[in-house]
This record gives sequence, structure tokens and C-alpha cells, in this order.
Amino acid sequence: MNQSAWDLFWTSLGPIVQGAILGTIPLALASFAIGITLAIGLALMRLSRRGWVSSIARVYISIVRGTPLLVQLFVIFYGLPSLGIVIDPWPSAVVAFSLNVGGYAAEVIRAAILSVPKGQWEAAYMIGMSHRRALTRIILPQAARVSVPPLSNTFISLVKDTSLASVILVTELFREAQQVAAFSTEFMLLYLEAALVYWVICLALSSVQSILEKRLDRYVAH
Amino acid sequence: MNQSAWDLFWTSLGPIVQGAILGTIPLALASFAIGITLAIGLALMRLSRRGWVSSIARVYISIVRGTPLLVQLFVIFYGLPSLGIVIDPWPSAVVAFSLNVGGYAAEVIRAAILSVPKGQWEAAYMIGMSHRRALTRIILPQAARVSVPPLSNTFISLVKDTSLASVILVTELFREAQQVAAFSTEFMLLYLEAALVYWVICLALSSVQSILEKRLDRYVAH
Amino acid sequence: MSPTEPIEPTGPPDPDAAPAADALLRVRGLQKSFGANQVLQSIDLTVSRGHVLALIGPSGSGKTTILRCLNGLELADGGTIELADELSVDFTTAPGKKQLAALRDRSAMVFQHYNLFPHKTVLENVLEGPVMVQRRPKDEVTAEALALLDRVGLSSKRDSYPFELSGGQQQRVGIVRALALRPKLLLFDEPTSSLDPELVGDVLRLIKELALEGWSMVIVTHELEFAREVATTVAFVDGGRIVEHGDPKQVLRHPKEERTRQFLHRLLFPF
Amino acid sequence: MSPTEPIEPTGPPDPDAAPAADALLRVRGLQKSFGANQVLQSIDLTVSRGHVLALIGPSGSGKTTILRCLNGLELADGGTIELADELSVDFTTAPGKKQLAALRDRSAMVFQHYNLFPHKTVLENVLEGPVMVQRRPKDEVTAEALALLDRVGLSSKRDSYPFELSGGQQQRVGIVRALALRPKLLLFDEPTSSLDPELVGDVLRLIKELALEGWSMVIVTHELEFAREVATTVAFVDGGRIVEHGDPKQVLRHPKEERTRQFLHRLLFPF
Amino acid sequence: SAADSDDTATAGADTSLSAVTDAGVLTVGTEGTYRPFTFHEGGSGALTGYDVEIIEAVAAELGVKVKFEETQWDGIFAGLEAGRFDVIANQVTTTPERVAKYDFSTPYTFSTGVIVVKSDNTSITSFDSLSGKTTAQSLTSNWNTLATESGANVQAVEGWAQSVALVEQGRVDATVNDNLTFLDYQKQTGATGLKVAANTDEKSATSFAFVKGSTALTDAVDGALEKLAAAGTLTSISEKYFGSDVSQ
Ligand SMILES: Nc1ncnc2c1ncn2[C@@H]1O[C@H](COP(=O)(O)OP(=O)(O)OP(=O)(O)O)[C@@H](O)[C@H]1O
Ligand SMILES: Nc1ncnc2c1ncn2[C@@H]1O[C@H](COP(=O)(O)OP(=O)(O)OP(=O)(O)O)[C@@H](O)[C@H]1O
Ligand SMILES: [Mg+2]
Ligand SMILES: [Mg+2]
Repeated sequence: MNQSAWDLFWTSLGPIVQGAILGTIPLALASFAIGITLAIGLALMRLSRRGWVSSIARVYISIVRGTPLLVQLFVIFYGLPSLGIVIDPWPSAVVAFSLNVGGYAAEVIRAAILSVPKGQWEAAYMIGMSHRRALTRIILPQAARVSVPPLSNTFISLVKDTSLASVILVTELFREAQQVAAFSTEFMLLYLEAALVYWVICLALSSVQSILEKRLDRYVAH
Repeated sequence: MNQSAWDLFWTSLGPIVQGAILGTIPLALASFAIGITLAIGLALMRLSRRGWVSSIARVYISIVRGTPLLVQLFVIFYGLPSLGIVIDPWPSAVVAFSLNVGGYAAEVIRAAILSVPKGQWEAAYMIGMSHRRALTRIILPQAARVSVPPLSNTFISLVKDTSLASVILVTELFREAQQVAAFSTEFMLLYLEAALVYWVICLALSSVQSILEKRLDRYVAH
Repeated sequence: MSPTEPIEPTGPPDPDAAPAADALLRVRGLQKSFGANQVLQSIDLTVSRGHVLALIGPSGSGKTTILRCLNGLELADGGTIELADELSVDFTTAPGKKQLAALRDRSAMVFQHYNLFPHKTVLENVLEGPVMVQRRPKDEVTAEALALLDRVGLSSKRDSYPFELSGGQQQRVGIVRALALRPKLLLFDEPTSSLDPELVGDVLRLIKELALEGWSMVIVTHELEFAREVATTVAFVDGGRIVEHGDPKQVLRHPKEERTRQFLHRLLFPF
Repeated sequence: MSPTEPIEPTGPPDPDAAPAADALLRVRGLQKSFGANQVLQSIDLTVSRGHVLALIGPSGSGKTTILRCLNGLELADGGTIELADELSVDFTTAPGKKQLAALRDRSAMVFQHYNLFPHKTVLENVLEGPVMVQRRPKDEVTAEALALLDRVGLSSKRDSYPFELSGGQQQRVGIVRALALRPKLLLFDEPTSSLDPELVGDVLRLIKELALEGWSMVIVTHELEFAREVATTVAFVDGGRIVEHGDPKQVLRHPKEERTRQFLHRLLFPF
Repeated sequence: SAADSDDTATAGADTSLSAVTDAGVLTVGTEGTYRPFTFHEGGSGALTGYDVEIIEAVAAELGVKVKFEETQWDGIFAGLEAGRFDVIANQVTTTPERVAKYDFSTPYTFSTGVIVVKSDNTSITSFDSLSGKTTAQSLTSNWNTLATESGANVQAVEGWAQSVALVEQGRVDATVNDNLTFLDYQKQTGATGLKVAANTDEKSATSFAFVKGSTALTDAVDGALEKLAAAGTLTSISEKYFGSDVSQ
């Protein structure tokens, strides 16, 4: 890399990292937290004995997973105003990404709940617990451990997907890189630089994942 | 929807479906087939007792999963020529998506291999099989069943991700929609139409998945 | 934990004071199907206070299903269950959740595979029911739980997690968890058949002690020696029916029915 | 399948014709550690042609590890294994893969959890080794396999998948799979301890028949009655050592060592 | 949105101007990644560019503040229709299709299109000679239409930077774009390997786009542009970016 490329790399690192800290990371964290809550609800709906409840959840999940995220963002930001619903860029992005995470994580959580041995439900009922309490105190904590690896994958995908938020006016990591690229026409260099920052974020996430797995492992059956 | 919107919908459906049939679907199928082969190799490397073999695979997987697919496409198509390697759009896309699928599916396959009970390895060794033959005849067929649901997710993601191939000049479903949209400026309508076609493809994939699961279930332990 | 000790939960009545006719559990015509498969044809059972009923029978005959119906884990299709003169559930008209819960509150089950909560310590496993569900004072329950753990030789393991215990230790915790609920009736489903042979003894000895103390129990078991020595009554279950029942020595040594004879023969002279 | 029938694989020698000194298996000073945990201290064993050695002992004492070393599934750290006058493996110098494979070729193992291949039919399970590994003619092996299946009463199940069989049936297929390999030595690791009690008999009877036919075997078992009746020698393993061995009646009825006595007492009088 | 763009339905209630003046803010949709028209100074500095400065001057003339919303081209018309902004300032060329759907101001840029090829390319000399050649075009620009009409085999790319990269790598024969874009690129990079093979005869015009029925706002902007032209403001902005006056 020649001198001017290095200079460009260093001067643009600031804005890109700032985009990550002010845009990408908070957007991903907020959407993930809300999305997981939604996913638990959807997973429980999928497991419901009432056919129509399960069907609603299944159709929702199928649509979210079967259509491009870009279109979902478009519909929420540019489409809803025609129904009189106008949401600002940031909330729109959070809504879109949360709905998306909800759809993907629902199946993960459902599988995790199903992976808890049936005997755990029985023991919980035996000591007198209601369905709801058995779920929250006995089943979900055990399902949590099983879900950590697939949910971290969902989270890593989410971090990268937030780059789409720029189409609905949210400034984040990738948008910053695009701006510099448009100015300098050095799009290759800038995109690589953005990739590097994404990679660092994902590496950090992976270490958090390992720590979490170890902690949850400590007291869960082997 | 008014008349002109309907007209636009119907006239653009042809090109969009054609984009799916000539672009999206063959691209996804080819990349998936090559990617899975690569993924099996990477999964075996990850399981190798030799530390450095495992490390190479781990770093590869981490890079593929930690950086945006868009950047990977750019590097292969626009970046490699500066090293004298010029690859045409279609092969570039297949290479990029295969490498990507390889990284994602490797972890799935690795987990599936680990999920086969240790006793199956022992029984295979006991009857005199080599490691290689035990793997191919005993372990992988059983791992296949476990991998079907997560691998179909990978495939569904791949189908949607192929829309990025348009940045390296490959014409597929989403590009066709964008082209019509660019002339008509009806982005919302066309994107929704594209989403519908993606959804149909994904629904078809899901039914193939169920059939496959049932077939593999028939002779695998419960 | 003898009947006079303070930690004794429900204070089972002195066996001598309880006449044989003082029925704690009375089951009449219990039926249960899974789809087209009628697993329980018509089950009649009586367990008197302080008595022990042992259920024996081949695999798939419905023994576990009987226990699960008694504990309200499974909803029977027909018949009645009467418990302790205070609860009578008629399954011909589908009973409400409340009645199933009432059934569950009065009995406690010990499972073949222990089913301890893996994410909770030994003590937490025992406290979960009395504190979280029954809402009894935590201090009182903790003292009681520790006394029970001490009695089964596991007070030093109070803060261990289940995976740190051997199978025999886990099953003893399972029994303590059941006792801490202060049930009127204890249900055991093959409590030793997942255990290493040398660990079976610890658990059987504990159950025998509880029987001698006057706890009322239903035990599904394949340990014929144990049934003969501990049970008040043995019932042989086959094809969803009670084929034969009576005094353990009579049923196990001189069965009247051919099917019982065959079953016992297979178990006693396997080769 | 008597020694005179054509399908008899290695034609085990007539037990009478084989003098006691005709050792098939000779193990000397076998050692094995997992990390810092020395699981086998120093194991000495001899099995004569046509004889049956039963290994008994508490959980974790190393019984399974002994079998796994004999089958080359585990690489011992020290000691020697000699088999059939034709193979001698010295583990003090790490032996090559070839020697482990040779060990494996001459013995066959029956597992506690059957370990049948779930994606293959019963017949395919049996043929896999002889056809795919030993490269014997498929027709010949199929005829032999069907005869073996017939003998264990499972010829009608040849095209069933393992999950369609009961535990006892699966284990009998496991035994047929081992026999079809024509091993010199059969290894059984608690072959009945995953089975429902009524299904134990079928498997034990089959093993007894094989013993009477003159197959050489090492069996890990907790079925003391069975060991007494079928084994030529019983060895009590504890803490990675053979604490005591000898005639079954002597070891099981009048053990010399205190540890053996304690172990047997726990098993025989559990409560 | 179909109803919104229906002239007669909203004719009696054109609040387009009063909404802006009441709020005191003119909200502008622009890409922010299209140099030299709309881009960030130094890549990450303030938003600037020819279009940006002109719309800022227009807003000043109207006595309102200006607020930019940056979005990708995909979302720009959808954003206008959804009321996310009042006007698009992003080198929007007027075409019959667009005129049917949106209102446009008077043009503020006039420029020629150029065919950019490698310096050693001799086979392309005119728009007619583009026939059968391969060009790289940004899908959404009118230059795409021009190249297509000239018979070129068009490869769609994301923007100017990628088009130029493909020409330089020899993977396409040419790209058609705004003369102004090419001049800016040459000035910035000192690229010597490229040349202009041909110019269009006619100049194309770009205007600000408004949602249909914004007659009052469009008129007000037209008035402002007229005053700015008269005051020489447009010329000076143009000379700042291009060294010549492209505003008329
Ligand atoms: N949840 C269920 N759904 C369908 N069938 C069931 C269910 N639970 C039990 N069964 C069937 O009911 C029958 C009796 O089962 P049960 O578990 O009561 O037998 P068991 O006597 O306890 O046998 P074992 O000695 O093997 O434990 C079996 O045929 C079993 O397959
Ligand atoms: N792969 C392994 N890695 C580490 N430790 C092992 C491994 N296999 C066995 N061990 C340990 O070796 C010891 C002996 O195990 P082994 O399975 O041989 O005992 P066993 O006598 O067969 O017991 P059981 O009756 O429970 O089957 C145990 O302490 C066990 O934890
Ligand atoms: Mg049962
Ligand atoms: Mg063992």
C-alpha cells in the first residue's frame, strides 16, 4: 500500500469506528434485545397446542425469513407512511431488525425448548408448578445454554445486516465507509477497512460467546 | 392498487421470474453444492487433532463469517485483478458464495458430526473400519440428518444473498426488479414483487426440507 | 426422621393405629388411551394409610402410566381416583385443571431418571417446590430440607449441582425433593433401574426405611426381593389390567395366574 | 451354529481337545492413563482357547477400559498383549496402527448400548464388516449372516432398521454382527445392563450357548449368577488392578480379599 | 400515494409551500455519495457539493433552514412519496416518465454526456460506435438509458467508481456519464489512462424533484432560482466546482 492509501486508511478509520460506535453497535444491541423477547413469544406460539396460534407464528416466521431484509426496511420506512404511520429512521431500523431477529431466533429458541428433556417438565409439574412457572424457572434457563451458539450466529449476522440501515437514513459503519469511498473513489480500500472493523466486532462477540457458554455450562447437565 | 400499478406488476413479473430461473436459482444451487463440499473439508479440519490444521480452518471461518458478503464479492471481482487474477462475473459470484457457504456450513457440519454418539465410531472401528471409512460410511450419513434443518437455513439465506451478485454484474431476480424500478421509479412495488418471488422460492425449499427430513428420519435412531 | 421428629412432614399415622380399611387411595375403573392404543383397560387399586403397593409387570404393560395418572401428569379418560377422603376426581367427565393440581399436591413422584433440575443446586432442587410453589417460609423449609439431606447422608452436597453427584446420590436427592413436598402418597417409578448395581442398595435401603416409618407408597419395581420384603401388597400388571394382586409372598411365590408365573419365571431364571 | 456346521466362522476348537495351557490371550502388565488419572495400574490376564473370563467390579474400576485396550479401541501405555500365538503387541514402545488393527481384526466386541448402525438394516449391519472391510464374497457372507440371524430368531427382521427392534433384539443383532467377523475372541461389555429385565434372558441364553460351543470370551457383567454358571474364571477388578481371580464358585462364594467380599455383599444384599 | 399524486384531488389544498415555511425547514433528500454534486468533504466531513450548495442558496432565498436526509438512490423517490423529504437534490434528469409522476423545478444544470474509454481505445469514436460494445452504467441514471439506446450492452454497477474501475481493468469497453463527473475524477486522481471518446450533441438538464401537486413550492423554488441566477450566485457556485458555468 502506498503512502496516500495509508493516509486515507488512517484518516477514515476515525469516522468508520465512530459509525460503528454510534450506529452499528447500539442498533444491533437494541434490535437483538427486543428481537429475542419477540422470539421467545413466537417460539411459545409455535409450541402452542392451539393450531391457529401456531399457524400465525409459522406464517410470520416464514415471511420474515423468506423475504429480503432490504424489502422489510423499505416497507416499514417508506411503505407505512401511506397508511399514515410515519416512524423516524432510527426507530424504523430498530423495528425492522427486531422483527427480523424475532423470526430467525424464534426457531432457534423453539428447538432449544424442545431439546430440554421431557422429564424436566414432569418434575416441574410434579412439584406443583404451573405451565408458565415451569417454563420460566425450569425450561427456559436450560434452553438458554443450548441457544447460545446459534443465537450468537444470529447476532453476528445482525451486526453485518445493520449496514442496510443506511437506505433508511441511518448513519452507521458502512455508510461512513461509502461516503469516504464516494469522495476518494478508493472503494476497494474503504470496503476492506469496513470489513476489518466488522471482523473485529465479530471477534469480540465470539469471545463474549465463549465466556457465556462456559458460565452457563458450569451448572447445566453434561 | 390501481390499474397502472397492476400493469407494471404483471409486465415485470416475467423478467423477475426469468431472473430467478436464470440467475438466482442456478447461482444458489451451484454455490451450495460447492460450498457444502468445502464445508465438509473445513469441518474435518476443525476436528483434526493437529492444532495448526484446526487453526487454519478456524481463522478462515472467522473471516468469512465476520466480514460482509458484499466486501467478499468486491474483493474477488474488483480486488483480485490488481493481483493479475481476473475472473468473470458468474464464476466470481460462484466462488464468493461457495467460500461463504463453506464458512457457515462448516460449523453446522462440525456440530452434526460431534452429535453422532461416540459409540458409532467405536462400533465402526470394532468391525475393522479405518477412520476415513468410518467417517464416510457411518458418521456422515447420520450427521446428514441432523444437518438438514440448519443447512436449509443456510440455503435460504444464500438464496436471498444472491441478490448481492448484482454488484458484480450478475443479472438475477433482484437486479431485474431494480432495473424495472429504475425506469418506473416504483421501487416499493417492485421490491415487494421481488420479495414475493423470494418467498415462493423459500416456501418451495421448506417443503423440500420436510420431505428430506422425513426420508432421512425413516432409518435413523429416535 | 421418625414420626416423632419435628421435621416429619405430614406425620404419617402409626401403622398399627391405622386399620386396613382406612383407605388413603382408591382407584376405580381407571382408563387411558393414547390415540387408538388403550394403555389402561380398567385399573382398580386401593392403598391404605401407611401401606406399600408394589406394581410389577412387563415393559409397556402400563405401570408408568398408572403412576402418572395418580400424579395428575396424565389425564385419564375414565374412572375415578379418590385420595384421603378429601378429594375425589371423576375422569368420566373431564376434570378441571384445579382437580389435577389437587391430585398433584397430595402426591409426589420419584422418577427413574431422577429428573433433578440440572441448573439448580441440591438444596435449591429441594426448596423449589415448598418455597416457590407452596409458599412456605423459606427458613422453616430450609431447616427441614437440610435435616432431610442429612438423613440421606448428603448434607455436605447441599451446594453441589446434580452433575457432580453419582446416580445413587442424585436419586436420594430426588427422594428428598419428594418428601419435602409433604405428600400424602409417594410414587416411585423404577427408582433404581438407572443405577449402577452397587449403588442400588443405598436407595432401596432408604425407601425401606420410609416404608417402615409409615409412609404410604406405590412403587413400580423389578426388584422382586425388595417387593417381597417391603410391600404390603403386590400387583401384577399386564396389558393395561391388574391381572393378579395380593400378599407379596403369595403373588411372588405362588402366583395364581399363568401370565404372572411366566413373567416371574423369566425374571428369576433368565438363562 | 455348532462347531461342525459350515457357517461356523473360525471353528473354535473342541474345548476338550484344548489343554488349559493353550493360551489364546495373554496380557502382561497392561497400563493405561487418561491424563493424570491412571485407570489401569497393571493388568495380567490369560484366557485359554474356548474359555470364558468374567470381569466383575465396581463402577469406574477399569473393566471397560480393559476390553477397549484388548480390542485396540484404546491405546494402552504399557504392557503387552499376545493373541493366538501369532500376534504380540508391546505397548511400552508405542505400537503402530497396523498392530492395533491386527488386534482389532482378531477380536470383536458387543457393547452395552448395542451401537448398531441406525441407518442400516439388520442385515446390512451384519454384512458391513465382512463385506466392506474384510472383502469376503458377498453371497457367502450373506448366507452365513442369514443363518446366524435365523439362529438368534431374527431372520424375519433382516430388513428392519434398529429402531424398529426391542433392546433385546438389538443386542442379539449386536452379537451376530460380532460373530460374523469370525473373531478369535469375543468381548462383551455389560451386554444386558441396558435391557428391560424380561429381555435379559434371551441375551444371556445366547451367550451361554456360544460359550458351550467353545467360543473364547471376556465378559464384563454384573449378573453374578450368570458368571458363576458360564465363566471358566472370574476376576474381580478394583482401582485398575485385578484384586482376585480364580474359579467362579470360589471367588463368588468364598472370596479371599476383603474388597471382593464387600463388593459382592453390596450386590447380593442391597438392602 | 396514488391519490396524493392525483392533481385534481389535491389542487384545492396545496400546502406544499406553507408546510415548509411554517416549519421553517426545507428537508432535502440526497445521496451524499455522488461527487462532485453531493458528497462529504474529505470523505467524512460536512455534506457539500454543487447540488447541496444550490439548494442551500435556494432555502436561504426562501427564508428557511435546510435539512439534508441522506439515502441511497433506491430509496430516494420512495422517500419523497412517503413525505420523508420535500425535495430531491441529486442531479435528477427530467424524463417523460418522471414528469408524469413528479413536479420539477426549472433546470439548474446543463451538461453533456461523454463516453469514457481507455486511452488506447480507437474503436469507439461516437455514440453510434457504441453499438455492440459493453458499457458499465449505474442503473438509475439517465446515462444508462442513453447507452442502451445507442445499442450498447449495458452492465449495471453501483456507481461511477465501479464503472471507472471496470473500464480501467479492461473488463468493459466504456462508460457513459456526465462530463462533469469525468472532469472531477480526472482532476482528483490525475488519472491519465482514460479519455473522452465522444460527447453528446444535446445537453441534458437536471432539476429538483417534488411530489406531484407541489405547485406552490415548485413555483417558489423556481422564483428563488431565478433570483439566484440573476444575482450570479448560481454561476459562482458552478465555477467553484467546475471552473465554468453549467447552470444555464
Ligand atoms: N405419551 C405417550 N404417547 C403415546 N403412547 C404412550 C405414551 N406414554 C406411554 N405410551 C404407551 O403406553 C404403553 C404403556 O406405557 P408405560 O410407560 O406405562 O409402560 P410401563 O409398564 O411403564 O413400561 P416400562 O417397564 O418399559 O417402563 C406403551 O405401549 C407405551 O408405548
Ligand atoms: N476417554 C476417557 N477419558 C478420560 N477418562 C476416562 C475415559 N474413559 C474412561 N475414563 C475413566 O477411567 C475410569 C475407568 O473407566 P471404565 O469405563 O473403564 O470403568 P468401568 O469399570 O467400565 O465402569 P462401569 O462399571 O461404570 O462401566 C473411570 O474413572 C473413567 O472416568
Ligand atoms: Mg415405565
Ligand atoms: Mg464399563
